[in-house]
Amino acid sequence: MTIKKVLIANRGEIALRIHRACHEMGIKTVAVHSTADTDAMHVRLADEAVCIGPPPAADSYLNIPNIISAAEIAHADAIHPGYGFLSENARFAEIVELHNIIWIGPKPEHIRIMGDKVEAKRTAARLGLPLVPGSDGPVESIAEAKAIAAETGYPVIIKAASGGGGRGMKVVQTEDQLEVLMMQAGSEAKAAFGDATVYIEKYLGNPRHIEFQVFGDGQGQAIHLGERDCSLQRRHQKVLEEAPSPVITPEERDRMGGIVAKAMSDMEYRGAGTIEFLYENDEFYFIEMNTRLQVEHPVTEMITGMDLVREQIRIASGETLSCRQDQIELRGHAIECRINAEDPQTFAPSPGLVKNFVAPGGMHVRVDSGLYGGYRIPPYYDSMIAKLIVYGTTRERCIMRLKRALEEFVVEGVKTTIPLHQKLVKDPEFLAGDYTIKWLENWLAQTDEQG
Amino acid sequence: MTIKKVLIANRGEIALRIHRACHEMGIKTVAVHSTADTDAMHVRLADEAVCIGPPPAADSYLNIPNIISAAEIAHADAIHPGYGFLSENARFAEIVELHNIIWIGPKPEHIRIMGDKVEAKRTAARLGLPLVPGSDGPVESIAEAKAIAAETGYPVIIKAASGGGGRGMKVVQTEDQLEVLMMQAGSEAKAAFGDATVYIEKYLGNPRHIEFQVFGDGQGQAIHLGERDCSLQRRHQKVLEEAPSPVITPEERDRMGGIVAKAMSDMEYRGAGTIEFLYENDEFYFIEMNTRLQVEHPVTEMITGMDLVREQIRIASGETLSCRQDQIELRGHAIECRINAEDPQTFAPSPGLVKNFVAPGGMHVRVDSGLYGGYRIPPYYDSMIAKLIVYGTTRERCIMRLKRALEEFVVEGVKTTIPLHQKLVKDPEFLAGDYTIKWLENWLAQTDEQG
Amino acid sequence: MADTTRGAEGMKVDPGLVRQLAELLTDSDLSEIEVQDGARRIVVKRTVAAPAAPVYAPAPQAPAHAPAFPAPASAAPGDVGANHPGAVKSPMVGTVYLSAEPGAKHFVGPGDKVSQGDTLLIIEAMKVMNPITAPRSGTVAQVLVDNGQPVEYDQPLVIVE
Amino acid sequence: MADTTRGAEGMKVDPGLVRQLAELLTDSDLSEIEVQDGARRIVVKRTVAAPAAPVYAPAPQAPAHAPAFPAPASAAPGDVGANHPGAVKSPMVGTVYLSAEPGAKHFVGPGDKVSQGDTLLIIEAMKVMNPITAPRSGTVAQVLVDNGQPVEYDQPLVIVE
Repeated sequence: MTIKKVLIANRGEIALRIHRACHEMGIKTVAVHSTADTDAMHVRLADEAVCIGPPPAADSYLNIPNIISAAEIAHADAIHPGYGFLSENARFAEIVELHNIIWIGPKPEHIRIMGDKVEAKRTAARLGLPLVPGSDGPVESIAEAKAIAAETGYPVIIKAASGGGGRGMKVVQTEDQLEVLMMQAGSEAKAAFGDATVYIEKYLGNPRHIEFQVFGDGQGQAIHLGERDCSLQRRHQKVLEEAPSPVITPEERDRMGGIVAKAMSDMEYRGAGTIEFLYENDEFYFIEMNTRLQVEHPVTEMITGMDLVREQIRIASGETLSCRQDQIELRGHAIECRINAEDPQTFAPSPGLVKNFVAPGGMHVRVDSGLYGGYRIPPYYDSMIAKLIVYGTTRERCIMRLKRALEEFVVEGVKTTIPLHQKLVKDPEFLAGDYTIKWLENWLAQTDEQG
Repeated sequence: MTIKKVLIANRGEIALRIHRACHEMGIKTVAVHSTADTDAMHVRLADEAVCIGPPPAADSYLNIPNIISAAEIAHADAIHPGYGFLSENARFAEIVELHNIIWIGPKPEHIRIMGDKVEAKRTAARLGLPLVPGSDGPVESIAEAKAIAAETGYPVIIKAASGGGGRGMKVVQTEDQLEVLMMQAGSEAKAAFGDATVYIEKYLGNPRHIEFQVFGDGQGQAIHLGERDCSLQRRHQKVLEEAPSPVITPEERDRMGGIVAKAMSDMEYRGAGTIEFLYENDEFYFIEMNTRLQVEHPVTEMITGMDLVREQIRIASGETLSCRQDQIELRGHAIECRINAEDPQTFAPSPGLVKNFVAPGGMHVRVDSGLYGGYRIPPYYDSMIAKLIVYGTTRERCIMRLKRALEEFVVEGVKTTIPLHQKLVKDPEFLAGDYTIKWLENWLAQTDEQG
Repeated sequence: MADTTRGAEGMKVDPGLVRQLAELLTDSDLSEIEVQDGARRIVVKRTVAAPAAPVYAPAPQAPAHAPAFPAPASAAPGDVGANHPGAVKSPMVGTVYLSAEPGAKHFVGPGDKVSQGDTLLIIEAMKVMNPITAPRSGTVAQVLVDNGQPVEYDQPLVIVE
Repeated sequence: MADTTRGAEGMKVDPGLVRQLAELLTDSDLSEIEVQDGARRIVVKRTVAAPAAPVYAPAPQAPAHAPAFPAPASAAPGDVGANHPGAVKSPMVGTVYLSAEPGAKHFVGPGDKVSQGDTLLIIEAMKVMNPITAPRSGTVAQVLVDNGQPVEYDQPLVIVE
């Protein structure tokens, strides 16, 4: 079924990204927006615009009845949810489909499965994805704990079954610590959650975050587009992403990529998805699957040449994947910097009037942003205001280009994290690709002390 | 010899283009500028800036002593001339080299040869490039004229040897017109230039402008990077360029590319050059060679992935070409739109204050421009203010992307040719790739009548 | 502030008043205020800078917004009624019905007196009929929407004065 | 503050009031304030730079311009002297010599009387020594450049008053 008009159920740069893909396919766009986003660039560029609520997202971008009504009165035949907001809301996906509107996303049941941590792990295991090894359930005795720990290898971590927030968690380095720490964990768990039950997992002390981009046609054909390294995070928020990862060899990529593609094929997954792993000592450990487009999808676009939003729309309209696995060739290197309207030291949000906006240009420099001089960044939403994506034939050349692009980038009127990125891309460990998910926070702490 | 600091002897987008390549190579930049360009983006971004004269180009951008002095006091070890201004001034190239500064350009003698029309054709012929066939000199008798015309085939054109500006020029369609028209041409030439001498050439009624990008290392290694189709011209100014040409087959490209690369190899040409041809009925006819970077070089960069300015600097510093001919793979399609600060109907220049500048972004969209909101376009120089370069995997997808990029492009405060491009990319003949060097002016005349 | 008589001692200007005017100027987004009282006169001006207010405007050839709603111009949001203090605005996206069923009498029309809570019209959203009621008692000055017309959030529907 | 009578002796203006208005102008982001009291009138104006003047500013982290010229700040173009009516500016790019040969007496120094056509200094460009001469007769108020210093086009060299 041909899609002629897409309602974009999102805002900011991703709404603009989707609008662009639609127009490049000759598809009309309907922007839905809160009263705070009337002046947003994608609202101005869309063929139609419908105001769906007041500034709070709960009343606008999460307001399912208003979004569905907007699609109906605008006669949109498909809805693209972007990322965040309703993109991983299985119920919304179902409602969209119930209204005979094409859902540009995975099958609702897959969204639901992957949104449930326990169910997701169970499914991943069934599909052959490597999990963090451990007890797979409550551990009753010290003897059992020792047996499990011996099998997974030390260090291990003891976690409260009812737990969260680090309470009841103990890292065990050697077998002789196990008994004491397990008893402590049990007591803490009892005190904190009223339940002494604990389980054991292999402890990953300093892993990287590696994720694979996958696509399925919903009927058993599936491909992977290589990995992204998203280890550079602050408070679980990705800051800078790159593809390929500096530490994954072509053989590892092919092997793991083959496993995830087969899993998606077996699952009959539809559309774009991301399978996230922790990676330590050359091993992958599944953490979760995101059943949507990711913020960092452009780095994959840069090294594959494939337009992922176009591919999503293609698949949603019932077409096949645009290429087979053996037609995908990864070329060069790409890095994305997320530019936030935040104080680069304190990370305090800095909404307000953008007095001047000069985006870097030139060869292999891409900016995805809805900003323009005179735009007022509303205080109600995410602080990410731009993505700077740079490509180079090698990682080194990519970084050199990124440096010069960051030198050119001007956002006047609000504070941004551009200075953070300018500093980051000069760090010797970053240059060497030598970082894990803990690296950035340590680096920030050190930089703070020095600064 | 390693280049550490480059003086950029130019202004506008190309100065910024060179600055970017330098910084991506870790090379410092020195901007030289007139008093009218103090606020230019490349002047602000360069590591150093030297004012070299008042607004008129003759006193600043063409002021050789001041440019050389600036290089000396700033200790620049190389000069990049960009295009226009001094880029094809052999004397300047010599002066630069005499001052022990690296000239990022071809050998001065090659600039000189190719700058002299007669010498250029003689050299091209010697190097095996196809010329427009004809009398190769004065035609004395009707009999001789008939013999030549019979050999080249009709139509032919009779031109005054001392002529110019169309006077004394006669197009001859068939042999029976030849005698009368040759006598007319002779009389007109005599009356206009005091010299009745005429010569005969094959007449190309409706050719395309096809040019090949070449690179040589100055020592006999040379490559070509395919062709660009620059047929869309207004008053001999290119308006929109694409690569590859919609009408050149891979076989033709390989054959002609091989000929030009061999010519450059035989000549021991150094650096970047462009060999321009007229193309009609599947035949190429050499017109001239530009011994410099071209405005439209980015379309070649997009389909080859090669950074041409980087390659120029590399070669100037004495390195070899970065790849062999068999490593060059042309992929996809690229189009460049030249955006001028001109009335899109009358083409009257429109300098002045840029109140707002919103460049299009997103996947495979490149903007080379020194504009920013608040910049004042000076009235003294060329009206080109931006180049929009778009890449797509196919020509059709490239054009779709170009359309959406043109929709997004905002330049407030001055008139620009963006509306012209927006109209052009919707024209069925353009979409079919069905145009020649005469097409755009006819199209503009028709559009004017309709409009 | 010093409000003194004109006399030999100099100009009598009340800087407090000037400041008050200046604040008013800025708040109200004006560019000039001039006040005069007899021979006394105060003028405050402000250059409304382009980037201070959003100056963005799409290129003239950018695709014109095809209106999502083929509605009379008078009902376009931001148009007449949007800032009217008596405007009742749409709390949702949907389709307007002015009467309880096709062909029936409209709930209200211009000139009608309404009491707080009276139904003014219905908005259908996702097959649900949502009555939109008068937020206060008064007189219907204008109905800004047509029967069957789609409306967006915050769009003025009826003016009750 | 000076609180004098109006009379034959001159204008009576209260500079304190002007200052107050000027501060108010800046604080309140205005461009003009005019106050009048009878025949007395004060107008304070400010050019609001934003879009009229280039508002571009590189990001704070953009590379600071390493000055091309390791010269005393006073000699930087656009600095002191640039707008001085008596400034003699460099007609070329080159290196300044203040005396005819190393160690010799400077052509001119502050306080010297010069006649039109007298050599003020020499600029070397491309091995050629170019004498820069006084455009008019007068007194040298200041020499803005040092011996051996590189200069760019239009850079003020000497002030002749």
